[in-house]
Amino acid sequence: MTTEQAETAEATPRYQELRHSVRLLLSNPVSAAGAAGVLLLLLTAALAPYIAPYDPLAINLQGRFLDPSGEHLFGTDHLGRDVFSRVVWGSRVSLTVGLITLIEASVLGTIVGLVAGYKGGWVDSLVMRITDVFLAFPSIILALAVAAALGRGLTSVMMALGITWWPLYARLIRGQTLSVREEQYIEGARLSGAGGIRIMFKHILPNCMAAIIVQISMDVGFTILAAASMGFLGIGAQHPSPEWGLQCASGAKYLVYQWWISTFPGLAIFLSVISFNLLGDGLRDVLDPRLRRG
Amino acid sequence: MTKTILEIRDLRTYFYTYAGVVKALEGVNLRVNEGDIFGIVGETGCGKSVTALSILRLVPNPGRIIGGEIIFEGRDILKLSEEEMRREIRGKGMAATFQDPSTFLSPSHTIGEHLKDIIKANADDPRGLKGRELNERIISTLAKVNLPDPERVADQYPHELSGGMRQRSMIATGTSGRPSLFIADEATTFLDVTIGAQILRLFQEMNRVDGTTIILITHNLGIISEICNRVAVMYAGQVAETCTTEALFKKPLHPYTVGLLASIPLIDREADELEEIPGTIPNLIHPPEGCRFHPRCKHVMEVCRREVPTICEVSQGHEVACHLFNGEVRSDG
Amino acid sequence: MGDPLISIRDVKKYFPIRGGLFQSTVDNVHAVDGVSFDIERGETLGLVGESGCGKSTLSRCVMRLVEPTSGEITYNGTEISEIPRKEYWRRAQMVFQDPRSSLNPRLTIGYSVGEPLIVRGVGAEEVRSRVTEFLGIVGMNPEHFSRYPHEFSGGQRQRLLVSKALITDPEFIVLDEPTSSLDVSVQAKILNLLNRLKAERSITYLFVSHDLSVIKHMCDRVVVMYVGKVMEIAPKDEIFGNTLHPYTRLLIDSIPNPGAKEERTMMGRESIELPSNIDLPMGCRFSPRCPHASEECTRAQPELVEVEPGHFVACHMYGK
Amino acid sequence: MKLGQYVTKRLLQFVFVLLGTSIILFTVSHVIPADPVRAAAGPKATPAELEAIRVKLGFDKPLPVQYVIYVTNLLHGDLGRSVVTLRPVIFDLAERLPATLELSVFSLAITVIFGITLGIYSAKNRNRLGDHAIRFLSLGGISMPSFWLALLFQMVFFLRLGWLPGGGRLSSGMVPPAHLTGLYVLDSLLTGNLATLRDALWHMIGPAVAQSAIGIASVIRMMRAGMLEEMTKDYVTMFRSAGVRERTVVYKYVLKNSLVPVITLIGVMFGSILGGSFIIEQVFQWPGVGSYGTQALLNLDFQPIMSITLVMSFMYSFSNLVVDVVYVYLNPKVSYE
Repeated sequence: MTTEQAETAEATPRYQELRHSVRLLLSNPVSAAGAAGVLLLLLTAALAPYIAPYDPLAINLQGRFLDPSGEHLFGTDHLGRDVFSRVVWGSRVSLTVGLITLIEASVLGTIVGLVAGYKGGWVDSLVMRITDVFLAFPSIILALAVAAALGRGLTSVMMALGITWWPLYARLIRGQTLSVREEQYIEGARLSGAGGIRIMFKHILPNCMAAIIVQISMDVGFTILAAASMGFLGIGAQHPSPEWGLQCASGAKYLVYQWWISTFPGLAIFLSVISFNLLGDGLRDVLDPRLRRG
Repeated sequence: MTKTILEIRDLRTYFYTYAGVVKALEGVNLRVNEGDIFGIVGETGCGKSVTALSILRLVPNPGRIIGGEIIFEGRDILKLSEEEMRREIRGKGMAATFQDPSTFLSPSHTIGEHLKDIIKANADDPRGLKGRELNERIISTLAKVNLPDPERVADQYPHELSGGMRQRSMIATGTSGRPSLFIADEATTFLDVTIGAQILRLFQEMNRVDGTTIILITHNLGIISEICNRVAVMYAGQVAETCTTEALFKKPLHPYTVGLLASIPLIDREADELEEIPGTIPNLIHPPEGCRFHPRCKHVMEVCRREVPTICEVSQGHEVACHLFNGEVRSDG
Repeated sequence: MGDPLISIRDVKKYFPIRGGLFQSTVDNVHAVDGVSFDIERGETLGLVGESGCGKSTLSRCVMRLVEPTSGEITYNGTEISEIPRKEYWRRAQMVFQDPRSSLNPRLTIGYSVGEPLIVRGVGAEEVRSRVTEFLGIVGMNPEHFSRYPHEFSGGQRQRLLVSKALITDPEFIVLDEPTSSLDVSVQAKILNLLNRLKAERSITYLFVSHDLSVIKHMCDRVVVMYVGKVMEIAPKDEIFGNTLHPYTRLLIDSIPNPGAKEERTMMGRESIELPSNIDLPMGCRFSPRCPHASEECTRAQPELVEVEPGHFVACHMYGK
Repeated sequence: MKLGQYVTKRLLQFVFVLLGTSIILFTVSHVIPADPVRAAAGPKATPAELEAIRVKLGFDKPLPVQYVIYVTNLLHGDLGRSVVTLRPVIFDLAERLPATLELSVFSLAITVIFGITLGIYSAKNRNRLGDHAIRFLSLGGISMPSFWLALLFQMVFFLRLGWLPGGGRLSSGMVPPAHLTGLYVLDSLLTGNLATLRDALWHMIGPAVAQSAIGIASVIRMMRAGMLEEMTKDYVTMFRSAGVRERTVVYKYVLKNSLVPVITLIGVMFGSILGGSFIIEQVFQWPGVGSYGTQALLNLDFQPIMSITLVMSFMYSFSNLVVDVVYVYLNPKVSYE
């Protein structure tokens, strides 16, 4: 009775599948470029003290408004600070804000979405109505109001963005949970005698991970943009932080003659975000082609 | 001598996937006579649906027809341009209906809109056909597939119809151009037996009344026995056996056909245990050398592992691709 | 025959349809509408019908996956809602229709098959040895323990699911269309396996299917359902040899089959649909499609009556 | 459920959302700040002013009572007073709302028109040069910080090239058209003042493009992906097998089916346009609600911030209401749930 043993055509253990995904991701030059950009950003942030030639906060009033040159790659700003060093150090700020915000939002959103989707009924309705209310604010505006209430500074920005972002994750995970819940193996798990917690975390959550990873990778870019916008509006990072949005704002006054002060930090934001977006697109195609989004 | 409407010679269709080249069809030969209800039967992955799409030249990406001939009404359609194919062959010459009508109809258009464009595409004078006349054509097309209340169906969206009515509507989209060849790919698989039986009767009626030749693709041997007069059994991208339906059930030759017939529970047969065919269908990226069935065959010989069997006509109209019958021409008995 | 293993009495399951501004119940889907029959110890009982007849809902009621609206189901004489779920699911198990969606793609075979033991606190070592033992019983290799479902074909997955259902040594298994998504040659292997297991382990089966040929091959007795109601119950030979109910007749005649080329009187040309479970016909549910329908059939629902020993039918043409 | 019934239900939901919004904003303004009185009164308030605010907003009372006072004030149009302009917020908003409305509706129109047409073009010409260019630009569009794009615009088209004005709604010296709606384009059209119309439109180009870049890019991406996905659907095979022209299949069937999900995105895009107005209006000196908000943020002028948030969420919810109704109207498959 072992007639079917010989026929496992594609006997690939789990890690091989992962390796396959990674290879597939990197085989697309566009996603590979995104991955490289993200890696570069991570390295820059990690090695900032070694890369930056100057102290990003050191004021030198004699050396104000210097043109980009070999000595000052991106020139100096209105206080004589080296723009290149500030851009390098700024990567730490942006990455921190982006990642912390998304960890807050995805952990909270996942738990809420999982429970709402699995329990259904009034729990689900209540959660959905609450997310409706949060999503009734145009993007970023609620974050601005919350940050204003919390007071200026990066901590408020991270709190404010987390508060406005979790409903998106709650909805995503709820949707995933609803579809996974319909799978026969959930009924099978109930018949095994598995309880709600086991079903949610052992059976459903692993099947949502692909969606969560894709969403996070696509959202890092957005959170970096949002945090920079808040910095630009003066509600986020405060002087003399090398935060990119703040740098753009302080350079805006000198746009006519000292274009470099706000152009380079802006470019840094742009390149970081585009890298995350490319990586996110690639991950989505590899991990879950059904998750198409705007 | 009956006239041949469709002849397929050495058809090869490959799919160029990431994992490798799937040789979905590897040398398919078929001949369908005018007025036949011709069955193609086989299990998952045997290539029966790819055959249907190849005949229509609608093999989806990453698939391609890479060789062979498909001679339809005397012309090799693989040599036609896409425009000729659309204007002269599809719709008017041949048309099809598919397995799952809920995806083969556009969700946000009514059945009437579907038919309007199809009828116009196949009309000799599309501009002259409008208003009342077009409307009448739509209704009569729907009435022909025995849909009750065709006026109402024309105004309904696919999701508002039941499975049986959707399948009938889709058959209507195929028949509206009055094709001489109609391909039905698993048209009753998603339907309940009693509803499916009605659809089969509709095919018989199309065949009898309009003289439409029908190619019926199915995995269900019962359906073949019910309405087909000739049948081809496919296995792993090749035709194993072609014969009349009667011969298929009374005197199957190919070991795969024999095994398949013995493995199904039939309503008028008592059996304590069903026959099993050992092993499973092969991977078509690396198909077995020689005869593709040899790893599972009870009668496997040395030659089967090496050489692809040629087709031999064992008796009048009964062809089999198996080394057991190679060179041997049997008289009846 | 002794006491039945499971006895189903007047079970109803309605699903509310909500609508309107405040999501109030506007109507009900009468999925199962007053069904009674027994499942005898050691038999294979076939439950046959077309989509919407309620066979799946009913089998889920028996498995306590769905709570019936009313009626009672007893197991060994005890009302099943009084048996603790874990205990009940140790004795009664189920194999589902679609083996592709019945195994969690993210979990190993070892976990999926062994889960009934794991949730009952069995130690890892014992789980492992039991799972490998049962993998062997269904013809799979012990090495498959740490593999993932995507590495297996449909037929193999169904074997794995059978081994999962067996692992707590149940005496009763519901088989819900266990082969209808498999190829015919694979179906033969699974059906043979199920029959062998039944003989070896004296299990009682409730075999749910829409395919009468499979039912005939597998079952001792057959229950025919139509739109939430039982139409006919009889031993297999009676159902096929002495068909009484016109619906059963239609069902048998609809099977595409080499032996039945002649015209069938039962079927009209026009597309006829199954009635919905929402707006039900007044009298016999089959009366709109029935060629023998009389005025009485459109008025009153026929009772299920025993016309011959063990042969029950719900039709006005019989009984009294 | 009938469409009318759906609309009623959706309106009820709208009211519910507004209620929820007020609760969130109440929390933000009354619960989150360390010293809500100080927050409401502004950093430079005198002890007397602080006391007046405390009494007026009932800060000495329990939270539910405070909420009732808060809602009552809202319903009376009392949005507090700006500590910068020293005027009631409602007056400031009334003055500035038309400018924002005009710009954001214009931006939305650009988003829809360019997003959809370029998306279709891109999908139809898949993997050709035009498609690659559009994909590259749309990827840039969603990755570009809007303030940076606005600054680049200013630098290139105003400072260097002088093609576009530096900011404002009209050139200096140009007299605004007679106040009918407050929307300059509409007013100048109604009064037949073509020179003003041209000037007003000319001033809108810069901010509108900067403001709609993300939206256009998102719509392109979704439209393209949607079209390409629809093209692989089974019904396309069915139409081809019946001999229907490719053009008819694509522009009639594929297009309609792929437009359906884009409609929901348009609502979201209106939200992102409104959110972007803070930055864009600031950079282009557009005298609207957004630049008012930016000023308020800089001065932590709390009452205007809260009011703007409220007004914008109202506009956004309302636009989503419209979008949902259109969606249901266009998509027969929705069961109005």
